[in-house]
Amino acid sequence: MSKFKEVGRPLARVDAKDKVTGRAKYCYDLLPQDHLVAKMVLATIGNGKVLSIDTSEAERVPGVVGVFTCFDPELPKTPFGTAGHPWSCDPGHQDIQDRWILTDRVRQYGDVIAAVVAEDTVAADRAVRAVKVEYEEYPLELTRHEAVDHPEDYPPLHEARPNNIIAHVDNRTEVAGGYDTIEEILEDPSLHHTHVEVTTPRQSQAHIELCLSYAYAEGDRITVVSSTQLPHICRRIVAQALERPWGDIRVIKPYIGGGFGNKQDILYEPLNAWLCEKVGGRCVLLELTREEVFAYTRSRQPKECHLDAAWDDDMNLKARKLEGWSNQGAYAAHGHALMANTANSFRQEYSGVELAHHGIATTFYSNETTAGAMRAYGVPEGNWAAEVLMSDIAHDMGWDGCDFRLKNFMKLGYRDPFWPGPLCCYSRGIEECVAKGKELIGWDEKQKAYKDQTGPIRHGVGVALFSYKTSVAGLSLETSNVRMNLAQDGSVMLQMGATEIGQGADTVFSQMAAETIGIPTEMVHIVSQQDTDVTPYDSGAYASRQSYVAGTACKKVAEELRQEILDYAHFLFPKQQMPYDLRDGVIYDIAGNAVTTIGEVAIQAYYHPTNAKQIQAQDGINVQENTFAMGACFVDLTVDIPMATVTLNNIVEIHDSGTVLNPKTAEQQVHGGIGQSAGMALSEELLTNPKDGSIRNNNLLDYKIPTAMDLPDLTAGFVETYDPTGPYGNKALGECPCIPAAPAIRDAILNATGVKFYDAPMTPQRLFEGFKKEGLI
Amino acid sequence: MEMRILSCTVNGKPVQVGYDVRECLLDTLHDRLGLTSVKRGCEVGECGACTVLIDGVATDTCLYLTAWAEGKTIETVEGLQAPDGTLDVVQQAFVDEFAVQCGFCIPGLIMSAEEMVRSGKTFTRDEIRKCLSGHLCRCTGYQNIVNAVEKATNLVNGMVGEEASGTEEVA
Amino acid sequence: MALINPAPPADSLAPERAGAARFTQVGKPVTRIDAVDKVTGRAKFTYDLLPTDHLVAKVVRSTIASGRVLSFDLDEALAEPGVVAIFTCLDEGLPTYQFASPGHPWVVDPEERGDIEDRTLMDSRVRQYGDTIGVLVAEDTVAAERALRKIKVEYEEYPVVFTYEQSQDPDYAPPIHEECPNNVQADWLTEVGVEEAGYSSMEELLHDPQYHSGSYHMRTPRQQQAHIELCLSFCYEENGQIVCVTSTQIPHIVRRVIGQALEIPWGDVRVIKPFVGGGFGNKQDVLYEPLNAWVCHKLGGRCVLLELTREEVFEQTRSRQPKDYYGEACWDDDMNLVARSCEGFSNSGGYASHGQAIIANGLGSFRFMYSGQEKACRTRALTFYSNQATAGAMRAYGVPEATWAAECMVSDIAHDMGWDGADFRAKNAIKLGYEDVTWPAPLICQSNGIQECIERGRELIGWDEKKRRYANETGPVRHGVGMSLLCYKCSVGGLELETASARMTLNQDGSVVLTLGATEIGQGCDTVMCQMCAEVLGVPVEKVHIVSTQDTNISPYGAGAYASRQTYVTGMTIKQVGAEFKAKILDYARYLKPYYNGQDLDIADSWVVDAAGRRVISLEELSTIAYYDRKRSDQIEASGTTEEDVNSFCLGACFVDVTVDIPMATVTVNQIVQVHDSGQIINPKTAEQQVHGGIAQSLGMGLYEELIEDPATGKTRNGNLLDYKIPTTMDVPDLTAEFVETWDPTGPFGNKSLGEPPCIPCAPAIRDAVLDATGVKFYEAPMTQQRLFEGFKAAGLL
Amino acid sequence: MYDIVYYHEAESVQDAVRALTEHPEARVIAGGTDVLVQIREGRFGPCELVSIHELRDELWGVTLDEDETICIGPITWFHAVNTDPICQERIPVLCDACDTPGGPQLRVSGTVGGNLCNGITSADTASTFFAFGAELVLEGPNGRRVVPIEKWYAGPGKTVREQNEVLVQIRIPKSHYEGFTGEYIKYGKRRALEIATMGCCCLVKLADDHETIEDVRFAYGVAGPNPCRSEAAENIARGKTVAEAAPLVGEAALEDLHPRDSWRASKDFREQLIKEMTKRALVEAAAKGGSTASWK
Repeated sequence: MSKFKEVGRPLARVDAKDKVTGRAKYCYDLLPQDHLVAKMVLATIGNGKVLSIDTSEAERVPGVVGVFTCFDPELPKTPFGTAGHPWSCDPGHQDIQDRWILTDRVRQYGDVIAAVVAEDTVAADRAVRAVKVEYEEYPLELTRHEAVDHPEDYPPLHEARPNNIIAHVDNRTEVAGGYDTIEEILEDPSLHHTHVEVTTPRQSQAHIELCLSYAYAEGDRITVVSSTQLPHICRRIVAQALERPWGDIRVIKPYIGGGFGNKQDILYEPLNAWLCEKVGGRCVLLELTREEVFAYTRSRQPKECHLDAAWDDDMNLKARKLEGWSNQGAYAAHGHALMANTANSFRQEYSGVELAHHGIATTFYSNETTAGAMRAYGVPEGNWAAEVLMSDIAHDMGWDGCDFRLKNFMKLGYRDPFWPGPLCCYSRGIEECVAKGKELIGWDEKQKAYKDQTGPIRHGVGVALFSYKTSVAGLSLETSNVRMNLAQDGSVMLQMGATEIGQGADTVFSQMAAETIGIPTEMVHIVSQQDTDVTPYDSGAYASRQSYVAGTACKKVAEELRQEILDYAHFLFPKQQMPYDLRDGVIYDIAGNAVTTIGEVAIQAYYHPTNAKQIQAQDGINVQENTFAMGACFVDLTVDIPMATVTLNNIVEIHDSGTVLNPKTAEQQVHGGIGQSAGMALSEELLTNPKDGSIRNNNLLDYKIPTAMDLPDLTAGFVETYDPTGPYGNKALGECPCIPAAPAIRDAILNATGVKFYDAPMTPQRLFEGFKKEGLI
Repeated sequence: MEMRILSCTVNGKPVQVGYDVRECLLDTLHDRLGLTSVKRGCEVGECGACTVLIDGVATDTCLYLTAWAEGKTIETVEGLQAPDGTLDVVQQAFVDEFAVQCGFCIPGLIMSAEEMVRSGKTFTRDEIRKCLSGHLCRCTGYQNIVNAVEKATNLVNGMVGEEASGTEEVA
Repeated sequence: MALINPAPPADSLAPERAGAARFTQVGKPVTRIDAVDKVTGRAKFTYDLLPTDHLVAKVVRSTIASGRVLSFDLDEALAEPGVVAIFTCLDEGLPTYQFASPGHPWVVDPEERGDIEDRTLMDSRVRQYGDTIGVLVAEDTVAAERALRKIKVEYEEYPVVFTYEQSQDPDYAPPIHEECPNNVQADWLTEVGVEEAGYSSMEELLHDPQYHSGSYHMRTPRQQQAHIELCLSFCYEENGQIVCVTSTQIPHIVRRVIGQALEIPWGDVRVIKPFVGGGFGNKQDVLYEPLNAWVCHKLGGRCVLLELTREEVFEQTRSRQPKDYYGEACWDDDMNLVARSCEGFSNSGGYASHGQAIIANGLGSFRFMYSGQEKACRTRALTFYSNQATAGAMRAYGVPEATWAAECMVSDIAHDMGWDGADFRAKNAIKLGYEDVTWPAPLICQSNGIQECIERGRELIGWDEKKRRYANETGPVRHGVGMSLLCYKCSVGGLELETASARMTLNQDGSVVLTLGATEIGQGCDTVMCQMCAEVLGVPVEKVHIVSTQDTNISPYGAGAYASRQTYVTGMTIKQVGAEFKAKILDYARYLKPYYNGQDLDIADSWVVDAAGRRVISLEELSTIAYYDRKRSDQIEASGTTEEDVNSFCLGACFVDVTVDIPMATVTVNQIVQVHDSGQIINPKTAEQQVHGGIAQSLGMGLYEELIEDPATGKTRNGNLLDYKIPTTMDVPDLTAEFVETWDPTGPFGNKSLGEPPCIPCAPAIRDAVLDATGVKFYEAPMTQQRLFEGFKAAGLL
Repeated sequence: MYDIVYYHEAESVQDAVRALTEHPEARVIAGGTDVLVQIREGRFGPCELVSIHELRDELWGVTLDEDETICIGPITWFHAVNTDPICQERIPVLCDACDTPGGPQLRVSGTVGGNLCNGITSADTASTFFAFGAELVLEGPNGRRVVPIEKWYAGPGKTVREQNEVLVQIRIPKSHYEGFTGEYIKYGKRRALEIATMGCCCLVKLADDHETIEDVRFAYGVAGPNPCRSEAAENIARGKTVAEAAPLVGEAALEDLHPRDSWRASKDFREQLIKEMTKRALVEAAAKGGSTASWK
């Protein structure tokens, strides 16, 4: 936006040069040469109990330093939660604490029952294989039905929840339009009705850097260097798991090679720190293999949603009902928060004209591998449900998918009825997004061109919209702290608690600080690495919150620093007329005359004989309001029916994220998100082996993330509204891009073939079955 | 397992380094020579993050025993910058085209692109995608990476259809 | 260790002193917080952090002491495999900014700047043997060394200026720095009390026939800091900044000087200081960091290591300036010193570095220390350039040299008059309330335990008994006891800018992270800072976690470790920031417990307590809520800068017992007792450490340590740890360190300085003991066997 | 690090055979793209290796015998075969097959010999070699023997190669390729870094009318435990024009091929692929021989 000077600049990423020269240091690059390696001993059953562990042979393996089991007397007894959420002092609002560093109660295949520390990986692997374990096995409870009708004669997964239900929430909105109940609307014969059932897969974040950490003692404290999205939360949970004062733990976060929510969970850092303790503080590396990352870290919860809808002839949705189940797996991790997001986003997106809404959401434990947060946190699933519904209705009624969606989309001023704090639609550019997208994809021409196709090869276009809230403000704590120091040359050392995880946070924070202080971004030096000893507190990278929440903190502290600078300038040059102004590093008086430069002020302040001070500012904020980002995705594709393959020809995605802080880094986010959503649509799904609950395709060959050949050229566009609640009019962007492509692809396949698919991903196998069922094969 | 001595050329300089015969080149380059740009992402040749040039050919080092590197010429991104610090044409293109996000897959991708640039050939976008298809990236959707490689190859070797302008720039 | 009750202005201190008794953290013999890391090898020093993939830089050095570089022949060197680049002083486009290297706070006003800016990165004008005329970068040290040897240089040579006399002879050689035609950096005369004493001139007073008088010529050596870690740094570029990891005492100053020397914005430079393996003042100078940073930048930010060899550290870093002192004194029959004069000539070598500041500082102490009865005192401080190696700061900054001078005189007088050296010194020592009139800001003796120090030392060494026993010894082997006093300021407060910053952050468990600009260089700074912080906050010291590494991107600004200033100056910062921090915590407590609004609250043992000491809420609970409260989430943090212009004196006395083997010309030190008045002792064990180490350094200066240069070539002759003799375990006897704890009103916790004073008095005390044993007077330190032999021979004992 | 307890870098094939004989547990390693992955999985436990990676003089490259038999060195990279002029001129379909495994980096480590020795049905070049009726030359302690590819496989992941034998040459006689044009179709779930869900190679020799099928071979990967041919499909196609044969060959192939259900793909889906790919492979192969038939 023109009103800004630094914000909105397509500035090169501050970390780009370090990353192309190989200088950027990631966790493993900082590992001291003299270290031990830890490997985990993982349960080879899906449900049961460890009766005994024989480590004698393992301990004899040359190079083994120690083998530690779930029966270790020193093992901390306190259960801990792993979700990357801010701590709550109110026990009622704390995440479920249902994990231990090592466990003898096996709740999933690959539960960690022991660990080996050795001189090198070969010795460690040998020792792991030499550990002998005796189990008592219980029947597997993998599916919803197995888990929920849990057999009485076996212990539940967690004593605290005998029926394996983590949470069950039933939300009914008030009913408008003269009806008494939503059921009346859903059964009103004067309306059209449908019932569909959709599923979404266990998608894996599949970041390219593995999950790893290493821990060593400094003095009596433990330092953990970890590839995490949230160092401060990591510190808290490691301390809780080890039953130590939180200050005894120091967490350092270097550059990280992608997280996408998997590293918004505390994975094996507590185990790593504990093993470090057990070997007297020597440096211990715990690096997972790719197989372990796939199978034993986190993934999107597999979800099943049953949908009902009623609508009239004038394109108005009257009521919708969603009943959804989320298979969380063995441990709660983020628990019901994800399914809640699924149901909420389903409700919010098309709340425009409907008279009533009913959402029933359940999250249950099972013996499947533990799921957790993944980019967009449940919303891609809710959006899949919402868009499948819209897609079917538009197709069956012969309506234009765009018109129908726009008519029913969330309205400006919408306030979510169930959100504790204000969660409102404060700005809304959806019409512009759709218009721009239609033009870029050639919507109308293609709708015509692709009509009445026959033959094995057919083409289609599809659309999907989305809405996404910004941060978790209003529901849980949103706080962020920032520190700025003025260097002698007037440049600013910027320390954010918020983390760079590849999304470009460091770059846009530098721009924000520069914008508000009144200097060029080149004069801001951001400290990229977080170190809980020196970094201001912030809960970290998730919920697309940082540019919104930490951005607000950054703006506030920048204002304070700016004031400090101007005050000192006035102390140095009292004669000119106040108030002073700071632009491009130059200080002007009220008449607009240059008084001095920020560099002069800074150096005087450092060394002033009678009033020396290092000008700095540090402060924090609490954000209470919340707003919606939104957008539309358009897809053009080709379907080869006999070969059951889909070829993506073109994808266009337009976002309203309010002010765009840096058009180039914003574009990066959109490209990457589309790739992940396309993967969810066509190929990505972790498969559980029903025999033992293990993961079948736990490697990058069998788990299919798109390669450069699987994606077409991508077009990202923006409609810049100005959101009153964003520090610079900005709204969420980080996660949004991975929401709408999947349903848009589904819509395009329907457009091309007339076949409706309800289960993601639409793999060749599923396409084949669908086409066969419809008689196309 | 016993230690052996590897003699080869790394980033233009002759190197002799002791290694454990069980090591792959990824271990030796990263852990013994401190070339931290060589990244581990899967250990089985699927992600491409550990790609370096061996005798000019982009190769996964996780599936390459160090023993085989005897006498070979190896290049990593650490060796690409000119002595005066000027970024190599590919590195610069990756910066300018915003191809970098989390950056973990980038060194490997740059080395594959390096091989393309040095081939003196011109490439269509589809050809570029195929040449890069041994690298997985989870951040970028490949869009800007393809743009960057296209820019670098065009700059040095000319656009598709044009007469290649030779490879002096990167020679 | 009883508290001393000084006379007024002491009364005003009574309540404070009572406070001393209440200290719960300060004064405790807390184990050093870095001890475990240092015994497990986990503590990381600069070289331990060096990335494996790096280049090495070597300095191309002149092989003459004075002249001009005419040309280089680099062909052979460049042909050497593994050589990356060679830059020389004849290159085009070198930075031309002339910078000063000493670790002093910057002075913005050019008029006020004391440090002489006489250096550039490289200069074709050679001013000392080994002067930097280029820098070479290679893949490894062997390639670098080979190539170095193959560089051919053509010079125009000038005569080597070695002595003061040569420096003053305009026909002998061209000036060493054009800007300084007479080679004299500064020449200050300070005279006090002559008129008040009713004399027209100092000469008149000194030669007043009613008094005894004498004149003396003393010399002190070029002592080297000889820290065990070499001088090294490495640089690389990151995030658009040049990062310099270096073994330094003064990270923030290094950042500034690099910025100046490279003519780039200071913010483009990031300096990181890990654990340091000793500095003792050598690393209070910016040595080769600017050159290191510059080559790194020239090579596009690739990591470049610049590590000096031990020989280079000896010859090409810094050392104590060799000094000549010409003293005169007069005294009466009643043990009163009436007047003293001392003219000091300091040879700073090819560059000024700390220059005049050092000898001026020393001669200040010369005046303070025996001001007790004295009517008048005159000092002249002169520092000149020569073609010797550049000298700089070393522990106690000129005071050991001046004390050597003062004590030689006092020692001779007592001996010649047959007075007891202890009584004589006690009578003339500085008095409480002494105010130095030459100081720009008030410099007052605010607390004074010198008499108690002397008494205690006398007692411990068995002074009176031994004096009797050793009297009238004859024969080849004789014994003696000797002593010396010391007097040292607590910082440069009042003279230069004294500022320090601190940051405190509350963790969720109620522990505190303390981040300082003040640096740990082995002296135990981190430990006592934690104690002071814990004291102010009312938490056990275990609850304070200090960030030991300084990183100029993150650490608050602080000038660094020198002038024994940190516990005194930074201590005050901790006190003030701590008070602000505590207030924020208590304010949050009132938010959580509104009942206490308007009531006094305090913190004791990690609990917020009310006026009656009843527990209100634990710090742990409070801080956890503070982080996560939905309405008022707040990471409680305080930071700030304080400025000091007060100052005070710490005092002390050293006693030694020696055996002298005259025919063999050897001195065996049997026992050393040193008693310090450093005000309140923050940590008795770390304080003791400081005294032990200082004694050994002073003993070295007294008997062994001296860098020797060839007058013809200016080349150092003994630049290695074999030929330069620092004491071994067998050269140092058991040491006794004790403290007389006064309360100094200017110190944050009644404390005064302690870091440097221990290395002042031992050398002259040994000299005094040798005189006591043999009756022979030595004036030149160190008293090597050669000098002892010559002395005994001249005295007819051989 | 890999759990290797014995490692020998062979200096010659003989040296390799000797080392293998002396170490009966030892395995041959060439490109490493299969063996190292298996070692990492702990499949062999502590492992003994004899490397032929450096035997370029003996085992690398493509040559033409005087009788125009194409001789391929087993340690030749996929990429090297793909770009070899002899192959490009005479058996371009093998080049296409060599262009499909993994990604570019794998194709400059993986070798065609390894692709046969691993005995895997999904090996991308196996079906093409099968269609060409390649002859595999083994060298062991008792000298050399030649195994026709039809006799090479011995069950999933198994071949008739003895532990101490080394594959030293892959031969394709002139009569096996002369006059044939071919098409290899790899069916995967994505376009790179993929193992075949189904692979099909068709070689066809057309009469002068460029439409009548004189001879044809259909070979498949993943259609059974080992690569295999479908004679039924070949028989039904022979003598017909491409247009006539195209609709029939798919069904016919199913008479010989019996794919199973697995989590990767169901039986009926695989059958669909066999039908469709057989048809398309025939049409595309014939098109290169001048046929104008279409599969649509």
